[in-house]
Amino acid sequence: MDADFIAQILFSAIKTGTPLLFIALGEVICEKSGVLNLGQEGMMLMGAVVGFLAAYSTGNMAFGVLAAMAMGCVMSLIFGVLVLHLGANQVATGLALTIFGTGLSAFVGSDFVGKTIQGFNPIPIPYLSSIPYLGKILFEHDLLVYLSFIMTVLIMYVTNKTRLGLTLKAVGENPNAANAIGIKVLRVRYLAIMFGGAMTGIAGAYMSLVYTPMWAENMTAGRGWIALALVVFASWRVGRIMLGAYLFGLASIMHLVLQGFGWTISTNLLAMLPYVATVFVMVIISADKFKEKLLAPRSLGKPFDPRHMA
Amino acid sequence: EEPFKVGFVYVGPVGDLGWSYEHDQGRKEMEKYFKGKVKTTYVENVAEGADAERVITQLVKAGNKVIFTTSFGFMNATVKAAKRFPNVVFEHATGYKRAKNLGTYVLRTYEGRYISGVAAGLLTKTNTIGYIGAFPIPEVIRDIDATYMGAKSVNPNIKLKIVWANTWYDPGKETDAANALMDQGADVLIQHTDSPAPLIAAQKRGARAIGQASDQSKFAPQAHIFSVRDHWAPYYIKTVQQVMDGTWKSQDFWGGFHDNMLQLASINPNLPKNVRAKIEETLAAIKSGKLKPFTGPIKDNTGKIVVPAGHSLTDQELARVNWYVQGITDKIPH
Amino acid sequence: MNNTKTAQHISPRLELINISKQYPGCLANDNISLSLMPGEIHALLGENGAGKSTLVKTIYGVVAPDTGQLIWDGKEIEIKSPSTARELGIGMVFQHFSLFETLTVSQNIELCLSKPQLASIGNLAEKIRQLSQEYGLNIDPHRYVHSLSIGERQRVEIMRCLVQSVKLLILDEPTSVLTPQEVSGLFSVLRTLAKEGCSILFISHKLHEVTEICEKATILRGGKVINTCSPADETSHSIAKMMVGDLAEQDAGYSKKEGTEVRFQIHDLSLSTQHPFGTSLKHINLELKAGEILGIAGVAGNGQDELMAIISGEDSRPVNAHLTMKNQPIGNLKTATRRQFGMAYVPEERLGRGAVPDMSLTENTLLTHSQGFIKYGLVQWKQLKDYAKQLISDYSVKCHGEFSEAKSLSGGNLQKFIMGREIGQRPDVLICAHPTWGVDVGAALAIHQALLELRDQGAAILLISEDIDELFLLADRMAAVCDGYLSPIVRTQDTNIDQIGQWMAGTFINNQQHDADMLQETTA
Amino acid sequence: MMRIQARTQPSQLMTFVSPLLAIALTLIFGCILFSALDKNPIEALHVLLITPLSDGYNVGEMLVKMCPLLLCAVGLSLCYRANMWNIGAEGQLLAGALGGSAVALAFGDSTSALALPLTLLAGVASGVAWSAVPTYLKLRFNSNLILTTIMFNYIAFYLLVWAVNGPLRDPDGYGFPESAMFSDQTMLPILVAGTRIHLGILLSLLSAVVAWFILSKTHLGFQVRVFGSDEPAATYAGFSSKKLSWFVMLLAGALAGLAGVCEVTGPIGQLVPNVSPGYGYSAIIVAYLGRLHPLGAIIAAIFLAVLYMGGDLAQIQMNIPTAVIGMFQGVLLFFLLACDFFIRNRLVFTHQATA
Ligand SMILES: Nc1ncnc2c1ncn2[C@@H]1O[C@H](COP(=O)(O)OP(=O)(O)OP(=O)(O)O)[C@@H](O)[C@H]1O
Ligand SMILES: Nc1ncnc2c1ncn2[C@@H]1O[C@H](COP(=O)(O)OP(=O)(O)OP(=O)(O)O)[C@@H](O)[C@H]1O
Ligand SMILES: [Mg+2]
Ligand SMILES: [Mg+2]
Repeated sequence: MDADFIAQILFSAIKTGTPLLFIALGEVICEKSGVLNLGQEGMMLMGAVVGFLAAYSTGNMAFGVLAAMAMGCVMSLIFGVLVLHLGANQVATGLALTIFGTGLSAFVGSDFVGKTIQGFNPIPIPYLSSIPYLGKILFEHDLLVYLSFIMTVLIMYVTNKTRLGLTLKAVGENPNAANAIGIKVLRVRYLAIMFGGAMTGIAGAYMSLVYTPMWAENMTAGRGWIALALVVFASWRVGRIMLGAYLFGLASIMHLVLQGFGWTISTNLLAMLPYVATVFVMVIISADKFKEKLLAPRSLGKPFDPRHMA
Repeated sequence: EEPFKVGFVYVGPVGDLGWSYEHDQGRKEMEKYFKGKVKTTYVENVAEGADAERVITQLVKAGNKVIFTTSFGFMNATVKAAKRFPNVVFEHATGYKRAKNLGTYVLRTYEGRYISGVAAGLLTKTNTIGYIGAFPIPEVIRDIDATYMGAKSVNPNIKLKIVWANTWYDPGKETDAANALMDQGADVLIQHTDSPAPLIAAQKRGARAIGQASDQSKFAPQAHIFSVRDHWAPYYIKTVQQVMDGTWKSQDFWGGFHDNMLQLASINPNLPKNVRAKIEETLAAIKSGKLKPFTGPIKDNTGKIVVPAGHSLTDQELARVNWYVQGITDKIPH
Repeated sequence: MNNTKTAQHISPRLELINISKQYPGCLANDNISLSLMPGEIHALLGENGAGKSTLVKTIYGVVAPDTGQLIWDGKEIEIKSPSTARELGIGMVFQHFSLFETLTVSQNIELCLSKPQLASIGNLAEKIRQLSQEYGLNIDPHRYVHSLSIGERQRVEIMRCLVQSVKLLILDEPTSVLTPQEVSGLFSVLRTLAKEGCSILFISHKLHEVTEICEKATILRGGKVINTCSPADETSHSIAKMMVGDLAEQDAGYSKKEGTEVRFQIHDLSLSTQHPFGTSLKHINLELKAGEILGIAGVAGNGQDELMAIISGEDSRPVNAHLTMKNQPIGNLKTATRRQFGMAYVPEERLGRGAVPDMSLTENTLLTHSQGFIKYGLVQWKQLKDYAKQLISDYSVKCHGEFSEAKSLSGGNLQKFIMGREIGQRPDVLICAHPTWGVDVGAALAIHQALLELRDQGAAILLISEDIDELFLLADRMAAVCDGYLSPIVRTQDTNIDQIGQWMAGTFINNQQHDADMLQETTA
Repeated sequence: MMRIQARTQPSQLMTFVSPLLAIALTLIFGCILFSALDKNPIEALHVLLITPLSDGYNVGEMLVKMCPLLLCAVGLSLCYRANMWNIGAEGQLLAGALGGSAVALAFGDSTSALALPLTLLAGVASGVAWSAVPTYLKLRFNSNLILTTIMFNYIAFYLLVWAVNGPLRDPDGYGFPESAMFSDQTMLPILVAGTRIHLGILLSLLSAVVAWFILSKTHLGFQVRVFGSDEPAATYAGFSSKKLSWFVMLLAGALAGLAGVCEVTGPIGQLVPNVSPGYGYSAIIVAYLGRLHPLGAIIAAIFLAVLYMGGDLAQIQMNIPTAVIGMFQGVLLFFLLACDFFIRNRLVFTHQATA
């Protein structure tokens, strides 16, 4: 295993981890505001199909990404209205969103199966990409991967350094108190949910415009769920989410890579690897109850209704 | 006059671009051929569990006289239905259980693989072919053997790297598998999974690949060498005609290039002349029956003779291939 | 802030005219009018549910009134949100604090300021330090709120109001969680503010405090203003009469009793907390005797919850021998076993812990009454229903019947029900937390009576409360907790509010002991 | 003027009306959808909802489809009642199918009377084992149950695929990933000749009744309800949260495992990779549709079974793609969740002008 080969694998791990990163970044904002959205898979599929449709019909990739973001927002709004205004159970609503999105995307996309588009091309960044190894791993990607880098830094900045971040944290910790001091809790939560939707939309677009530039039913194959696990894995910290996304990316290609070395372990058992690893890591991360209590947004998953406030 | 009704049961969505898609193409072509005399119905996304038997029964109850069940997993459900409805003709793809009113049919995909191997063996610069397997079932093993033998016939230094994706269809995973193979030096990819994702991945990295099941050239015009297209229509037309005529008999049918049930689609015009010539020569030899890939002597990769000299495997023997030919260093996983 | 006393009489700072607010099922504010002068400390009084919090939330923009006008400095205004209120110079300290534990003091304060305010302040932390000195509040801007005591938290809430120049400060029951010493600290801050011209609206159930610092008082009952008075001219008793109308004579003294044999004992127990923001218990020694009420005073968050948990068995980590009941070690027994052994327990939060909000009173009876109503694992619903009916009538619980959901009851009635349920187990030992917290006078009286009766029947009762007055009223012996330590136990007759108040602030803690404990905690 | 107002008490009536209202709204949505697809909406809804119940054969098939849904949903209802967010019925079902098959195959052609009971037992035990692990991880390591159970679904699937490709593969099956057919001794008895109505269906109905009995008549059930509705109260009352968590999770695992083994020993008759077309996930919808009430789950399971069968029939008779059915289910759930709003709130009509 030479250094180039390792660089190549890390490069692939970043590509594989990028859709997870997008979703998890959106979801972490959503969860920081106290809302658990399990509908990622459905939103992602809708993002993928709409992104593809838009890019296919206009020939404009950027338009495809925007359309996917918009679609993600719309899907998350359905979720938002049910959960925030109608006080529906967040877990059940999220699941419904996934079921709905899976069906709807298949329906909408049925005429576009087998159509092709060019897809985003990699754009090596001048100078940076010529750094030995590191350049190859980090700076020979396509625009959306760079966007994910930027979003990570941006979100890290916003959550840790700005008043917006404080507000978000306040709403997620104690919505009643936040409401009492005049923070518009529902507005913050709507925005957080929609941001999450938009990010998941991009993740969908990444699948259908970059990763495999085509539309196929159910093409996200469970990535939305993994991304949700990732947020817990990272204990709601943005930097860790990025690291985690690439680790998960690595885990999910590792069984394919290992086969190439002539491993004789059953491929089915190897295919369990990412899932077993997820469980394993989650156990380690959350074993410290004390810490988890400090880190998890305290009102996560609990409904808030200003009308019912005493 | 009432049209003659024919039912199809698909395992995937008709939009999978691969297996179910080509069956559906065959259905459409057949329906067109009979110009209104035949009416077809299909059910897609039928799970290979308890549902299959019900769906088949419902098709029978809806008046279908011939029913094609197009995935291996429908075998026992089809057998049961055939027992219950002796007056309906059943045709099950890729299976091995037959009855008076139940026939089976399968493609000689290994013929296509052999040609793929030849083309890949000539085109590779790294002498490494990457092969994406779906599940280690006989059909897939057989095709890997054929690929290797084809490649070896033109390139003695050839190496075959195999990665099992554990899926018939998952574009993301197929992309990962393609990338893993290219990371390990493969520059020509062959796949036994259904999506065009590996072709796209190959094109992105300047490698080459062969399209699977349907004509996938448009997904990656530069990388695409050719597609081995499944072409079910001739069989569907023939079978339905026979049933209508009352001449149908249960049999185990193997269709290949000779029967026009496999086609080389969209051979890349930019291939070197000699490669193209070799491809066409091999195709002709297979079509005419002069070249039968599984002709002895063949040793498996433990060194045991599995096909004695002078013998060509019969269809029954082909159905049971569960060894790698000598030269493939991997073990068959499970 | 530079209003002078003489300017006061010119125009009111705030006038409320006919404010009404309807909640589903109750009219919380009914045509309330009120006016407030600059520099005036004005009390808002009334029994529970009278509508005080609703009214001040209206002023602060949290609740929108259905009808009525607000006049601020002579102009009619509409306060749509707390930020509007803050811009006008209205600050509020909530009954239930509105602080965020995972943020620091200065972050908490920052959240309440608008961008221009923040910009005009410049360095917020510096400003907090400066004000902190000016008013003697003693707040470190960089500490996390979860590491602060309740008293400190309240100072943070006040600081929130001070960083913007405040013209009206609203305090909703600010003293219920403070030690007497802290209360007097608060009062001096309020007096300073008032002198600077700030108006203060002060809600409290402690009438002696009202007579101490308020110039005027408005009394609400059932959402209506029923009286205004000037507290200096009244006694606590006469105000109380205005509040509740016909007041059953609230006796200042019940007879005190001496306990007999020791029923329950805690023996040198130290235990680290399981909660990130909890308090560890240190060297607790306690003897509870049959036929007495032992009162434990203390400000919330000083280890009461942890103490309750180990006594009730919710936390069964202690070594067996540290806890004994009727001379049997019980430290490792679970709650259910202890209950069978004769212990009953009334928790602090009645709804959500003492009773399941969404379940009927019948079902809530079963919560702690499993013996007798379970046969072969099956619930004897019929007997249970009859028993619940009995409880409701015995303790005159106002409700629609035994099928009413717990959450449909008012706080006081639910508390009566829970007390009845626990007393109904004929316990040998009853542990009781804040039995009359937020309960109005009539209900409180009934609850007191029930407790004394149980004591006279020979039960041992442990009473944990933040309300010193109540403890002095009921307890035969007393102690205080602070920072996880328990003070010595003394007979009520032999002590006074001052001493207990000092103990609540921790004066009994031996410094050497404390340092040793801290060392142990950090190394553990 | 219409205004939304919170109710002082949740409405009992709406608890029952809400699912009906949701179904009605979904039907209206369906009409619009099918019209937009150029299909006759009345005919489509007829095929979708009525035809599956139109004759004996269809009713039998509907029951076959209902069985695994109901078994899983009953267990999930209990879990959700206790606030245990178990999304793992799918994996537990697969584990049950796998474990049961292993025993059934081990019996081979034996005519032992123990064959079937032991096979069923093995299925149940495997389901229990599969839910025990995430439960343990939650209780011991505090890991997120939703996510671990989802991961265990995937792991169970690959384990099953591994088994049918390896140790349990039919040696005479040409290497295809399927087990041999089970012998008649290990197959569930058919209750009505000429149909596929098997003993498992009876067991599923029984399980719902038993679960209802436990929940409403026993102390254990009471504890589960308290625990789910108000955990601090359960702690206060001294109910062991661990014990209750184990109880609901293992029961759910057992029922899902039973569902799995009933599928392989009932309508399928062998172990195949696709034992379940996602029953474990659909059961979540069933549980909610049934108001997390075991008896409600029966009606909900029937409804969903009808909808699934209707989906296939709609393809056969009207050429409507399957994707539409998925959408239909999602919309149904949305409407249901939305209608629940009116359990806690109501519309009031006011004549008062706005201030
Ligand atoms: N959000 C709400 N929805 C419905 N009713 C409410 C709400 N908030 C308060 N109420 C009711 O309005 C009435 C007045 O409540 P409020 O909190 O103003 O009383 P209070 O005088 O502050 O009482 P306390 O002394 O207990 O704090 C009570 O009956 C209360 O139950
Ligand atoms: N959030 C709420 N929503 C609807 N009704 C409420 C709400 N809070 C309280 N109520 C109703 O308002 C009434 C008064 O409740 P509250 O708890 O304020 O009583 P209270 O006047 O304080 O009596 P007590 O002194 O017994 O505590 C109760 O009957 C209760 O049902
Ligand atoms: Mg009250
Ligand atoms: Mg109040």
